[in-house]
Parts: sequence; structure tokens; C-alpha cells
Amino acid sequence: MNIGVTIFPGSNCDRDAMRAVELVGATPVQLWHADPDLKNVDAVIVPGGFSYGDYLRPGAIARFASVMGEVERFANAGGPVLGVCNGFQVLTEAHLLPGALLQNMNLRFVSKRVRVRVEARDTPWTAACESGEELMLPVAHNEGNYFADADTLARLEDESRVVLRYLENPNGSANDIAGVCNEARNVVGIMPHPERVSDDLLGSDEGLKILRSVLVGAGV
Amino acid sequence: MPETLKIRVLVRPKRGILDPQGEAVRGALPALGFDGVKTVHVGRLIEMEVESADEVEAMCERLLANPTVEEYEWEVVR
Amino acid sequence: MPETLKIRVLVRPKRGILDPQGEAVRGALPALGFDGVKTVHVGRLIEMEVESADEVEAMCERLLANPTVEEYEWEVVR
Amino acid sequence: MDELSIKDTYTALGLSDFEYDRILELMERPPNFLELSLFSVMWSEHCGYKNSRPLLSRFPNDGPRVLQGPGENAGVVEVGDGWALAFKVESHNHPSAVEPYEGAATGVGGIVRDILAMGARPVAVLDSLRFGPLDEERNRYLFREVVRGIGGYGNAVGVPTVGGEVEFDRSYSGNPLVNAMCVGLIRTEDLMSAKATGEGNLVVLIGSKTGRDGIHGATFASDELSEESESRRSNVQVGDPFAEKMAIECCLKLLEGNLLVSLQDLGAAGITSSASEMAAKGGVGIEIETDKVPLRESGMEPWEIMISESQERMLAIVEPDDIEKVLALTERYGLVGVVVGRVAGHGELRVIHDGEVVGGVSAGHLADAPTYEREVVRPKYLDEIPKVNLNKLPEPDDFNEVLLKLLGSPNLRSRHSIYEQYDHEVQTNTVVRPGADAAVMRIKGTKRGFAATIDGRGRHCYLDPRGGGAATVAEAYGNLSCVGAEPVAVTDCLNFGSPEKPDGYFQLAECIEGMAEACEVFGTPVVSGNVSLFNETDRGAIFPTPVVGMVGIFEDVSRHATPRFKREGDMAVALGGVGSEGVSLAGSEYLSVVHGEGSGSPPEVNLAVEKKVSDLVRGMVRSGLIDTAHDISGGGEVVAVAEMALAGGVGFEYEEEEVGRMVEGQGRGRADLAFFGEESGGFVIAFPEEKWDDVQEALGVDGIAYDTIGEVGGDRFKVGNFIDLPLSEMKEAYERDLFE
Ligand SMILES: Nc1ncnc2c1ncn2[C@@H]1O[C@H](COP(=O)(O)OP(=O)(O)O)[C@@H](O)[C@H]1O
Ligand SMILES: [Mg+2]
Repeated sequence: MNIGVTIFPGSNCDRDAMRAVELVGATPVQLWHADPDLKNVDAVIVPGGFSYGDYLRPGAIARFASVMGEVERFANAGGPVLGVCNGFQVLTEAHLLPGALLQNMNLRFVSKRVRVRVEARDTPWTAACESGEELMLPVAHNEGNYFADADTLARLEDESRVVLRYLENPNGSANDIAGVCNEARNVVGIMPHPERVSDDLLGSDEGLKILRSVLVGAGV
Repeated sequence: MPETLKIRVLVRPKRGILDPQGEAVRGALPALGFDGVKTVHVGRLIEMEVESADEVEAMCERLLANPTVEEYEWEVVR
Repeated sequence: MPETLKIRVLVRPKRGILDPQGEAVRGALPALGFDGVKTVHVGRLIEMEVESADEVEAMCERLLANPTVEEYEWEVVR
Repeated sequence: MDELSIKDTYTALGLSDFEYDRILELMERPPNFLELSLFSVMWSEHCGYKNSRPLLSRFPNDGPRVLQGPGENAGVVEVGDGWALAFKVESHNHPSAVEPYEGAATGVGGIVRDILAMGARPVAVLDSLRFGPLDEERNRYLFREVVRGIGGYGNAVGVPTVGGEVEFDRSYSGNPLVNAMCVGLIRTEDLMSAKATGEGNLVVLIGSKTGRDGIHGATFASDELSEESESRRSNVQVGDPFAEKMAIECCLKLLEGNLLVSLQDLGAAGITSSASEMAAKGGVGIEIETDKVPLRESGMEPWEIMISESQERMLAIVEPDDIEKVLALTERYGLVGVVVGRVAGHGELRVIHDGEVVGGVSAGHLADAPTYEREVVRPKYLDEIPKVNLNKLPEPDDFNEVLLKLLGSPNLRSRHSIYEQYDHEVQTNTVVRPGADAAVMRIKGTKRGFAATIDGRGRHCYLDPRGGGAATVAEAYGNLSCVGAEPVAVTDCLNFGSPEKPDGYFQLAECIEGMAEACEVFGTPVVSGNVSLFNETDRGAIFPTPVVGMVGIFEDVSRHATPRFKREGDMAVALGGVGSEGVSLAGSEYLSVVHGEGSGSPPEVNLAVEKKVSDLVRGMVRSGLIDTAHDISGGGEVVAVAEMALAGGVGFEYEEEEVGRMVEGQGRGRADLAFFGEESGGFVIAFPEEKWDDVQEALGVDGIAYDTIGEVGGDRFKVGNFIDLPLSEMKEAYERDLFE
């Protein structure tokens, strides 16, 4: 299976994501922001970092990059897309996911490992997890405070589209939301970084379950 | 050389959207001896020189503000 | 209840000081399909409701702007 | 210019009469304004090391693993398996005092570019910080903004900030210290040099546009400047981590393609220092066409362009055949990439503007600032420091309260509220995250890894400059040993007051002496460093604060230790403690926090024994015998053990007899001295009981003092009849936010 990883100017988790893709036995493919081509990948990861310096708003500029046009087409055709951290921000800016990620409530960057619960396993990025499973995942962001209006939140809950939920909310997110999916459930955005817990030497490899899920879903 | 227009765009958190930055500023004021401030909101100021104002609305809509959480206004200042 | 005044403060990078944000936005615009933008500067917008305008100048100076790298202007909008 | 205005000009530029005469002698003609500007920036303390160069030669800087000692942008040591580490520390004290966020941010940016210039990928940042006490609003502001600035830059460029240290003391009020260290990873065969070679090769400026950033001395020649240009001139540099990230990726791509002859970052004194250093190293000349430099502001003069300190720029030497490929890559990364000059045979840094030569100075002369050696005179204050008089020091009646107070004090409290603002995991190499004695990093594709720490002991260096200098190196050595890394080399940043004052010069000379002695004993050469002098305000000089960054290596990084207690039932042993006088309260945290005193001369460091104990602890970690170790430093043994319990989230109980032994033995009858007294070279280790025989055997060989002290378990912390606290209460004190 080929998994594309987008690279915007300022992305800084692209190499980490590609390595994690390798670790689950898939083939990582670089998707340069200026190339309007997904190189026939089977899934796309929009990795973390500070695309375009996070200037203006995180994700605001990246969503216009050439490659994003293709990512949108791919997503709308049902292809599995995962946005991690800055990638989540890009996907909300691109309206592939609802809501917005505001500045952390205490106005500070937060970098630590937090416990989250897998709330929905019927997405391509959580299929390898147990339902209700608790994972310890790193977060590292300045704008991770998930916001959506009351109606949207109610819909997300009703339709079980909250994918990950914080057990200790590090940023003020509404409903402790750490990740959501779109209506068709193929596009998922999460703030925690699964690629960072990809090796026992780093304390755990729990994050690989997220990436392995997309292989399980594809029957690989 | 074509004349340029100076555009000023004000982007602010929509009403009812949490504005932790504004809250923090408001909270810091009394300690500095500033009383009588009822509300504070912090937003973004964008100033541009453009050749024509035709695209400004589209830029605001699509790039400069996030309609989910922000509202904007703009004017030609020169 | 005392009347409140609405104050608008504009804070922007001082002239000559690097404005990486403005530069990055300007640099990205053509690729996004927005042409004809010569310069972009990004600053902060602060809107407050206050009981009196007497202290606004001091607030700008001490808290709302960082005078080493930013300049500000303010006005009463209502 | 008439003579008077000449003197005014060079004085305003910071040159002395002596230095001006020297310039005349070297040039054999009067310099023009531009040339004078070049000398003034290159002969400044920052670039020229006028006051410290002779002293620095005292440091050992060679060793079996050293691939590059001082003289390049960073030192380099060999790791094995073809890998090497480039590392260096640098200060940004003054800019941070003026504008803390940007000062700290650009400090990180600058040190990252030094590492990049070696051809290495930056893989870790550490920071060493000093502020005045947090009860002053200004200090709180500086602290908050400096930490935000470091995070703001480091997080965005995608280099993890994995360690650091911070201390608060009155001597730093108004003069904070902000030192940043960066470590880079490189294949040994890819090492770059900043040596310009090959007449006719092109000089390429890569990165951001050039503005008037950091151009000093708006004071001079002010009659030539209009008011408006005056107000546009600024000392404040603003960082653009986004541009830096692009510069990192671009330069690494250029190096990967073998497209560069040499590479250099632009730091202090901008193009002037980079180009003249590259020329001097290669024994060639460099011509710069200032009108080719892309500018951010209009109307910049050639001299302004030459000395501008605009950030996020690199200078590369490129063969003409490769230039197209180079420029295509800079464009791909959205960076300025422009040919601004060429390598020439004449040995000068020659400045050309619109086709005309507007100045030229021998690169060798620019690099050869005059140096000043002064007499080393022992300052009087050292003889006036009161001794600690234990008889006058009441013993506390509530030791619970004392422990809580110590754990909650700004100098000992958990640093989590700092390092949680730093991305410390990006690049996925961080094996031991902040909170331990040293950061441990893996090297992907190998079993190897490295550890890094940064340490300073300002108060100790003030009370005893030579001993403090040695203790600083010893602390770093001990910290690396605790995690199990073999310490290999040092980078240092010498933060001092004015060397023109006898006290300041003495402190500088003596600290260097102590550090050098320690480096010799430990076999850890100094391979890079930085000097920051004149750290004084009207409130006086800072504590002399040499900061030591040390890296160590692992052959097998999976064999490492952390301070955290890991298992209920583990036994703990305290070992070492190497002073001839035993522990002491002189200059201790206990004395300062509980009794408000900073007096006495801290116990001397016995370097040879210190090395032996550290090596012993490391040996036990490497052999897999122990996975829990911590050095005893600020706060003494009981605080060290409390930290281990807090980190592990599990309680601890001292053995009854041990408490008695401690009080009678090292405490000479006083519990406070026994529990909170400090000395160098002490460690606490923990391990499952079944390993006790093996541990005892390991400890025995060296004949080092050790004692079993107690057992891990439960949720309370107990020290005989003296201390009995629930861990939760200690945690509350210890983890309180430093920014509240
Ligand atoms: N300014 C800082 N930035 C990042 N990490 C820090 C900072 N200050 C302290 N730390 C981390 O907190 C932990 C404890 O620091 P410290 O007490 O100074 O350690 P030590 O005494 O072992 O040198 C270390 O892991 C250190 O790296
Ligand atoms: Mg330590």
C-alpha cells in the first residue's frame, strides 16, 4: 500500500510520518505542495508542523497549495485522509472537516503526552484500535482548542464522529475533542501525534495502531 | 506604474466565540492599575497595498478570515 | 450605569522591523491565485469597551503594544 | 574628515585610540568610513574575543574523538558507525534583555545556523537561562517571554528542545542570561568547512532579504542622518523561523547534491564577518557586490549592507558550473538565492557597489583583533564572604515544611511548565525527555545514541571562581554519567561582567582555570564555545556564570537510566560524596531558601574521585545493572530522593538506622546539614532487591563510600521521625507553575 505524505513549506513532521508509514509496512510517498498530483497513492497523511510558518492562521495558506486541490478530490471520492496536528488544522481550513482549532485556552504551546480514548473505530484510521481503547499520545501545538458551534457539536456527537477524546484536556477543546471525522468517515483529523509513539525506545509504539488501521481497512 | 490602493482589513472573533486572548488582556489590566475596562477583544489587522480592490472581498472570504470563527470588514484607506 | 466608549487600537510592526508574517502571506498570494498585491503587513486589532478614554494611551504603551517592535494608533469608534 | 571628527567617528564605533592606530599601521593609510565600520564590528568583543582569546587557550581541545575543535562554526566529535555530532552553545543575553521574545528566538535561530553551517542536520536544542527573582514583575515578564521565544522559534523550525536549565538570582535582575545550545548529526564524510577556496568561485547569499536589523551605533555620524532614517534604524532583530526551516532544508539538499564548496552562517556582523572569516581561513580574498544583495528596505548604504545582522541568511561558496542548480534549489524553497560576489586572489574583503570599489581590507587583518591581557588580581570580596556559622543557624522544627519549601522554591521546582512549551519530540529521536538529568537521543538506523546536558553554577562561581568552574564541568559530567552516556566533549558559554574591572577579569581567568583543569581530568576537551562579557547593569555585575554544554555517547542507547523510581520494592543506595569535608551548607539552596543567606565557600571538588564515582555509576547503567540513577545537587540528598519519588509517582521510606547514621555522620549531629547539605559527586541509584549482590560487588571494587538508604513504595515520603508527607502534597509544591 502506498501512503502519501504532503509536504508544505514549514511542515516538520513529514519525515516522522513517512518513517512511521514504513514501520507499519506501507510505502511512504512524498507529495510536494506545488505538485498537483497524488502519484496514485492509496491514502494521504497531512502531517504536522508549521506550514507557511502558521502565519495568518495555522493551515490558512496551506489549504490553497496545489496539492490540496488533489487531496480534496481524493477525499471527496472516499479516499482515506488523515490530518495530524497542523494537518488537522489544514483540513478544517479546507472545509474537509467541520469546526476550527483555536489558540489553546491558556495561550501557551503545549507539548506533553496525554491520554485519549478511541471513541469511534469505524474510520480507516482507527479500525485497528479497540473501541473505547485508551492510548497515551503526544500533543505539541499552540492551536489545538477544538471549536464548533453547538449544532455542529451536537451532530458530531449524534453521528459518533468524535474519533478521539482527551481524558485530560490539554487545550480547552469543546467536549474534550481530540479528533473528528467527516460525514463519510474517510477523512479524520486529530491533534495528537501517533507517529511519535512508534517505537518502544521512545516509550511506546501505540501510535502505530492508528497508521496500521488504514492497512486493516484495505485488507492488507 | 499603476496607482496602488491601501486596504485595511479588520478580522475579529465572531460574537460568542471564545476569545482567550481578549480575556487574558482584560484580566491583566486591573493588576496594572487600569480599571473600568468592560470588554476586550483581540483580532487581526491586515494592511495591504493592491493594484485594484476587486479581489479584496474574495481574499477576505477565502484567506484572511476563517468564516467559521471570525468576521471581517475592510475599507480602502487611501 | 456609566456610558461606555468603544475603542479601537491598531497595532502593527514598526517600519523597518521585519514582518515575517506579512512577507510570507504576500509571498504565498500569487500561487493562491491572488495577483497584484504589492505589500502585506499583519498586525493586531484590539477592541475594548471602556468607561473613559483617559487611560487608553497608557494601556497601549504598557500592555497592548510592544513599543520596541510595534507601533500603534487608537481611536474612539463610538 | 578633520582629525576631531575622525576620532569622534571611531570612538562612536567603539574603537579605542590604540586600536585606531593599529588600523593605520596595518593599512598604511587612513581607512574610509566603510572600512572603519568593518574593523569596528570585527574587532568588537563579540567577534574579536579581545579580552578572552588569551585565556581561552587554556582549555584542552583535542582528544581521540574530536574531528573539529574550536575555530569552525561548531565543534565536532565522532560517534561511531560513521556518524558525528556537531555542537555549540551561544549567548543572546543582550538582545533578550531588550526584547525578550525576539532576543531568545533569534538566539535559537543563530545557533541552529551554526550547526547547519557544519553540514549537519540540527537534531536537538538546549537552553540555559538566568533571571532575577520572580517577585519582580519585570523578571517575570522576561522569563515568560524568553521561554515563549525559544519555543516559538524551536517548535516552528522542527528541532526539538530537549533540555536546559534555569536559575533565579538577584544578580541577574535586569541582565538575564539566555544561552542556547544546538546539536547536529552528520556523516563524518560530509563535514563542511567555512573555508573559502578557488579563485573565481562564486559567493552566494541564501535565505532572507537584508534589512537594517541590528545595525548598531545609530549614535555616530548622526549629522549625516536625517531624523527619519534614524527612526527606521533598529537594533531589534526579529526572527522568522519559517524562513529558517526553509534554509535548513535547502542547505541540506544543496549539501546532499555536493553543490557547495563551503558554507557559513551569517551571525553577528553579517556579511562582513562571514565573508572575511571564510576568506581568512582559505587564505584568499572575497569581493562582495553590495548592490546585488536583495534588500528589504530602500536606501541602504554599502556599509549598512555589509554589517546588517538580518537573520536567516547563509553564505555559500559555489563553483560556477553548479550555480544554476544551486539557484534552482533556492527557488524551490522560496528563498533568496543570489550571487553577491566571488573568491579572489588578493586576500582582501573588497566591497564593490555599482561597479566601483568602495572599500577593501585584508581579511587577515579583520580576523586579527588585538588582544588584551590583564593582571589577575584576587578581589577583596572573596575574603569578605562570611563563613557559615552553624551555631547561629537554628535547626528547623518542622522538616516537612522545610522540604515543601525547598521543593517549591523557584530554583528547585519542577521545570515542566517550561519544557511543556517546547516541542521536545519532533524528529522522533527523543528517548529520554526533559525532566531527567540529561536528554537522551537515538541515532536512527544504529543502536547508538547520544546524551546532552547544559549546566551552570553562578553562585558557586561567585563564591569560589576556580572551584565553581570545576564544579560546573563536574556537574555536566555527572549528569551524563547518570543517564549512562560516556561524556566526550564540551562546549561552553562564558557569561561574565566586565573584564575591564579587576573582579570581573579575575572571575573569568579563574573560572576558566577551574573548567580547564576539570576538562583535563575528565578527558572532555572543549571543542566550541562563546563568550559574553560586560553583563552588568547599574545594580552591578551578574554572578560569573560559565555554562557548560556536554555531550556523551551510547553504543547501545537502550541501556540508559533515568531518575524516576520505577518499581515498588526497589532498594535505593546513595554513593559517592567526594569532598574531604563532607556535605556543607555553604552556598546551598537550603541556606538561601530557608535562611535567606548566600554565604560560605562551597566544598571543594575532588576531580579525580568525582570522575571515579561518575564512571562507576555509568558502568552500572551500561552493564544493565541499574536503570535508575540521579545526581545529588541543589537541595542535597533528601531533595534528590524526593525528586526521584515525584518523577516516578511512587513513595519512598528511608531506613530508620540510615537516618540516624546520616544525622550523626554527615550531619555531625544536625539533621538539616545531613539532609540538605550539598557536595559534589554524590548519586542515588535504585534497583530491584535481587540485584543487590551484583550491585554490591560493582560498588566494592572502587572502595567508594555507599549506603543503602531505603525502599521505594507506597504513596508517602518518609525520612525517620523528621519527614512524613503524602506524595500528593509534595507534588503540589513541586509542580506549581513557574509562570503563575
Ligand atoms: N530552560 C529549560 N528548558 C528545557 N528544559 C529544562 C529547562 N530547565 C530545566 N529543564 C529540564 O528540567 C530537568 C531538571 O533540570 P535541572 O534541575 O537543571 O537538572 P540538573 O540539575 O540535573 O542539571 C532537566 O531535564 C532539564 O533538561
Ligand atoms: Mg542533574
